[in-house]
Amino acid sequence: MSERAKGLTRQQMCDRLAMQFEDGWIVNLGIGIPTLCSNFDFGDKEIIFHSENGVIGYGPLAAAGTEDLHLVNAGGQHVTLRPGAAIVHHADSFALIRSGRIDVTVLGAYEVAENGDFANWKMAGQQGGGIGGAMDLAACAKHVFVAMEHQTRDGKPRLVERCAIPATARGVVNLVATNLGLFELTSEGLALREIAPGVSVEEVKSATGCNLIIPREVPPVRSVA
Amino acid sequence: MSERAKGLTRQQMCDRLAMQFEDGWIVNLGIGIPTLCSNFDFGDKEIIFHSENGVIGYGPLAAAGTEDLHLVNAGGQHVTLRPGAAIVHHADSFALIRSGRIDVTVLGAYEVAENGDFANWKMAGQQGGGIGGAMDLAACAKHVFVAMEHQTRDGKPRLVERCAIPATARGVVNLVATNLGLFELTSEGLALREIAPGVSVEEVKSATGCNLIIPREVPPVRSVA
Amino acid sequence: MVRQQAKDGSRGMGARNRIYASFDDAVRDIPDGATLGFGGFAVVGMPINLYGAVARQGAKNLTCVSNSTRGGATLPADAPDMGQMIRNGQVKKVICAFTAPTRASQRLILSEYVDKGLIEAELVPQGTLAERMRAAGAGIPAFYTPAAVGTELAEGRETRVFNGREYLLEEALPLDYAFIRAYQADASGNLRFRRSQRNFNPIMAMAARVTVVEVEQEILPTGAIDPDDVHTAGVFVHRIIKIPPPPEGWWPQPPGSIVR
Amino acid sequence: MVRQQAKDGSRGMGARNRIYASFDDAVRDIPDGATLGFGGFAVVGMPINLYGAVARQGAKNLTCVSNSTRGGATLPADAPDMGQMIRNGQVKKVICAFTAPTRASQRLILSEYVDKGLIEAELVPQGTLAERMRAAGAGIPAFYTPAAVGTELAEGRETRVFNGREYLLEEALPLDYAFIRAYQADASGNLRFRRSQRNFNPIMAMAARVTVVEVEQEILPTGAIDPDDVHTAGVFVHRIIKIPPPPEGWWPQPPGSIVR
Repeated sequence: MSERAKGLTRQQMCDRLAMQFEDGWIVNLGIGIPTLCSNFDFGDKEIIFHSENGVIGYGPLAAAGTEDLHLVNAGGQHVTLRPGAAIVHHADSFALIRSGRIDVTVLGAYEVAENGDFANWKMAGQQGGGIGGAMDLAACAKHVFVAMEHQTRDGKPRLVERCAIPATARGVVNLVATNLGLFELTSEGLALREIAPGVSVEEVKSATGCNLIIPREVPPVRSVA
Repeated sequence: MSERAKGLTRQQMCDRLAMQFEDGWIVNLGIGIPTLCSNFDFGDKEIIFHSENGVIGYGPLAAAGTEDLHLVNAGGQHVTLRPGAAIVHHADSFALIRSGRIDVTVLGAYEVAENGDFANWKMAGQQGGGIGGAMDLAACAKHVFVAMEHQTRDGKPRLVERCAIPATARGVVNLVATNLGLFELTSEGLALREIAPGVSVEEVKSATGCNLIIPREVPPVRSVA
Repeated sequence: MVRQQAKDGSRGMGARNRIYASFDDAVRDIPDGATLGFGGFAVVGMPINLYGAVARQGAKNLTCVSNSTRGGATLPADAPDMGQMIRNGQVKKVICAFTAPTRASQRLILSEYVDKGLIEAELVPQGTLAERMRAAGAGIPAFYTPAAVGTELAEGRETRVFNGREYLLEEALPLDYAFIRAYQADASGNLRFRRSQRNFNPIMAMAARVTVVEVEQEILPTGAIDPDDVHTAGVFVHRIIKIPPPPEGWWPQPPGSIVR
Repeated sequence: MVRQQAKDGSRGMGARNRIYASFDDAVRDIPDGATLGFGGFAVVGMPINLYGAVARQGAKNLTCVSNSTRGGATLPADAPDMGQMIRNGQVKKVICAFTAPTRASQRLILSEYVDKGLIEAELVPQGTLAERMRAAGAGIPAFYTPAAVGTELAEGRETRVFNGREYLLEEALPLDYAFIRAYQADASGNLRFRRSQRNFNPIMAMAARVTVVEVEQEILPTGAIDPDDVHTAGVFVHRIIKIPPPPEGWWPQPPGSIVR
C-alpha cells in the first residue's frame, strides 16, 4: 500500500496532462480526478471546457455562496461561465462529441490495457454501471487521456495486459498519468515517458501489470515552471 | 378547355379544404394554390401554420412596404408572425414533420391516383425535379389534402387510375379539392363527396380518369357561411 | 385559463388550454404501462414536483427514462425523485446512463430492486440516450453510432461498417409522457431554460406524445418570448404548471444548505 | 483582430483569430474538389457575398450543397449565387432539394448544364437534406427516414422495416466548408440568426470542417451574446466577416425594388 502515497499528487498528475493541451483545444474532463485539470494555469492558451450537459466554455468552480443554481458541470459541481460561453441541449452537446470536435477527454479509469483499451464504468461483480458520457467521449474524442492512481487500494496494478473488467472503449487511450509517471500508448506497446521524482524505474515496473517500453533515459515528470 | 373555368375558384377550393381543419391543428401549406388556405376565416379555431424553413405560427402575408426581409414562408413570400410564434432550424422543422406532428399538409399536384398515390415534383420528361419538402410532408403528415385544377391545360384528367409520372408518396392522399368538387380517397376507391355548383355528375365523371364512387345524393360543395 | 381535463393531450396546441392548476391535474391520465421521460441533469432542470405528482398518482408497470435515478446531493432526502417511485412499486424498467453507484460508498435505491430481479435496468451511454430520444422526436426510427462499439453493451447486437469504421445500430426511444422543468413559459407553451437546465429537456419534449412542464417563473402571456429566443416551441408542449414557492413547491437549494 | 492566414481552419477556436478582413481572405484556401454547403432559404440567410468570393476564388470540381441553386426573386440579376459558380465551370455536382424549375415558365442555369451532362445533380428531399447534414454534424454515419419511400428516389436503394413501416437508409452528408449568413456574431464566433434566416445555417455549421460566416451587424465583443441566447455555438464557427454596406456588400432588397 505504500506505493499509493508515493510520487505525484492527483493535482500534479492532472497538471502534467493539462500541459499537453494546445491553444484552442476543446476539452472534456471526466468526473473525479480529471476535474483537477481545470486548476492548471494555461497562461496564454485558450482552452474551452465542455461538459456533457451542454455547457461550452465553463470556468472555475463557483465560490461558496455565489453558486448559480441553474449551472453545473457533468459532475454536478456549480461552475462559472467564461465570456463567449454557449449553452446547448444534450443532443447537440453529444453532436459536438460524436463529430470528433472534442480535442481531448481526460477520464478516470479502473484499468488501462497496453492495447489502449480502458475500463471505467463497471466495477467487478457489479450489476449495471455508471457510464454517463464516457463511452461516447472515449469513442470519439481526438485524444483520450487517463488520470488514475497507479494501483488499486489492494496494491493491484491498473496498467494491465488486458482489461479484466468490461471495457469502456477499445484501443483509444493515448496518454496516462499516474502517481508514478507519464505513460504513452504506442503501436509497440505502453511506454514510460516520464517518471515521478523519487520513484525508480524498477518500482514502476513492479507496480505495472504489463510490459513497459523503457527508453534509455526517462526524464522526471515535467512540472509547472 | 371550357371545363377549366367551370366550377370553383382556387380560393373556393382552398376554403373547402380549410373548413376541415380542426381547432389546434398544425398546418403546412404547399407552394401555389394551397397557400390560399391561409385566407380562410377560421373564426374561433386556432390554426398553427408551419413552414418548412422553420417558422411555426406564421400569419397573413406582410402588407407591401412592411415586409421583414428576414422572414419568408416556404414559398419565399414575406409573411407576418402570430403571437406565440417560434423559429427553429431546418432539422428541427423537419423533426416536427417526420414525427407526425403536422395535422394536415395541403399540397398541389399534377396527378392523384385512386389508390392515394400522388405526383407533384417532376413534370413528364423532365430531368431532376423540385421536391422541396413535399416528400417528407406527404410521407409523414397525419392528413394529406390536395388542391388542384381537375384537368390539365390540355384537358387531361388529373384524377387517374395510376400516376403516369413519378410519385411523391404512395397511398397517402385523404382529400382532394378541384374546381369540380371534393373527393375522398376511401379504401373502396375515390368517392365524390361534394360537387361544384353548376356542374353535373356526368361532367365530373367525363373529366376524371378513374372510377368514381358516386353516392346516391351528392351535396353541393359547402361554402363559407 | 385552467383546463381540468385534457381531451386529447397529444394535440391541444391551443394557448387557451395549456395551463394546469396543479401537478396532480397534469398527470392524472397516465395509464399503467406507460413510458415516461424525466428531464434534468443532476438537480438542474429536474422535474422534482412532477416526480412527486407521478408518485402520488400511482400508475404502475412504468418504464422510466432519465439520465440517472437520483437527483444528486442538493436536494433534501425527502424530495421526490425516481427513487420514490421505485419504492412505491410503480417502476417495471428504467433506461438510464447510470444504473449503479459510481462510487463504492454510494447507495442507489434502484440497485436493491435490480439485484432482487424486481426491476429491469437498461444501461445506455448518455449520448446514445439523448440521440435515441432525439430520433424519436425527429421521426427517425433508427441510426448508427460509434459509442459502445466493442463493449459489453454491444454484445450480440447489430453493427455495420461505414467508411471503414464500425457503428452500432440504435433504435429511437419514444416517450408517452415527458416531464421536464423550465425557467420560463408563455401561455402557448413556448419555453426557455436557464443555463445547464436545458440538458435533456428539449429533447424529451420532442420525443414525447404529451409534454408536461413545471415552470419556475410566472407564466407569461402568449408571445412574450421573442420567436428567436424560444428554446422549445409550444407545439411540443401540452401542459404547463407554475411551481409554487416553497414549502408547497420543490426548488433546488444552495449547496451546503441541505440537511439530509 | 485580423488573422490573414488560417493555420488550421478545422480547429482554431480562439476568439482572437476568427475575424477576417475580407470575404476573399476567408475563402482563399478552398481546394479543388471540395464539398461546400451554402445556407439560406430563398434569399433569407443566403451567403450572397461568400458566393461572390467563392466565384472569384475559382476552385473547381466542387460539390455544392444547398436547398436550391437560385436565391429567388428578391435579388438583382447580377447578384452572386450558385448559378454564377455554375457558369464559371466550378461545379461538378450539386446536391439540392430543387434541381429543376418548379414552373414551366422558370429557367434554371443548372438545367442547361445537367442536360448537357456537364454537372451531376443529386435531388434530395428537403428534410432528408437537412437531416443528412445534421447527422454529419452529430457523428451519425447513417439513419433511416420515411421520406421518399416508394418513389423513384428510392429505386434500387436499401430500405428496412421498423415497427411495420418501411424506411430508407440515408448516409450523413459532411461538408468541407459551410458558407452561411447570420444576423449577429461575437468575436468568439457565437451566432444569432433573425427569423427565418436560421433555416439550414446552424445545421451546415455543424456539418462542416470549416464554417465561414458573413455577418449583418457589427461584430460584438466576446461574451456580448448571453450563453442562453446563442443559436450556433462558436465552437462550430471558424471565420467571420462583417458585411459592408451596399454597394460593396450584398443585401437582400425589399420586394418590388428589384429591377432585373
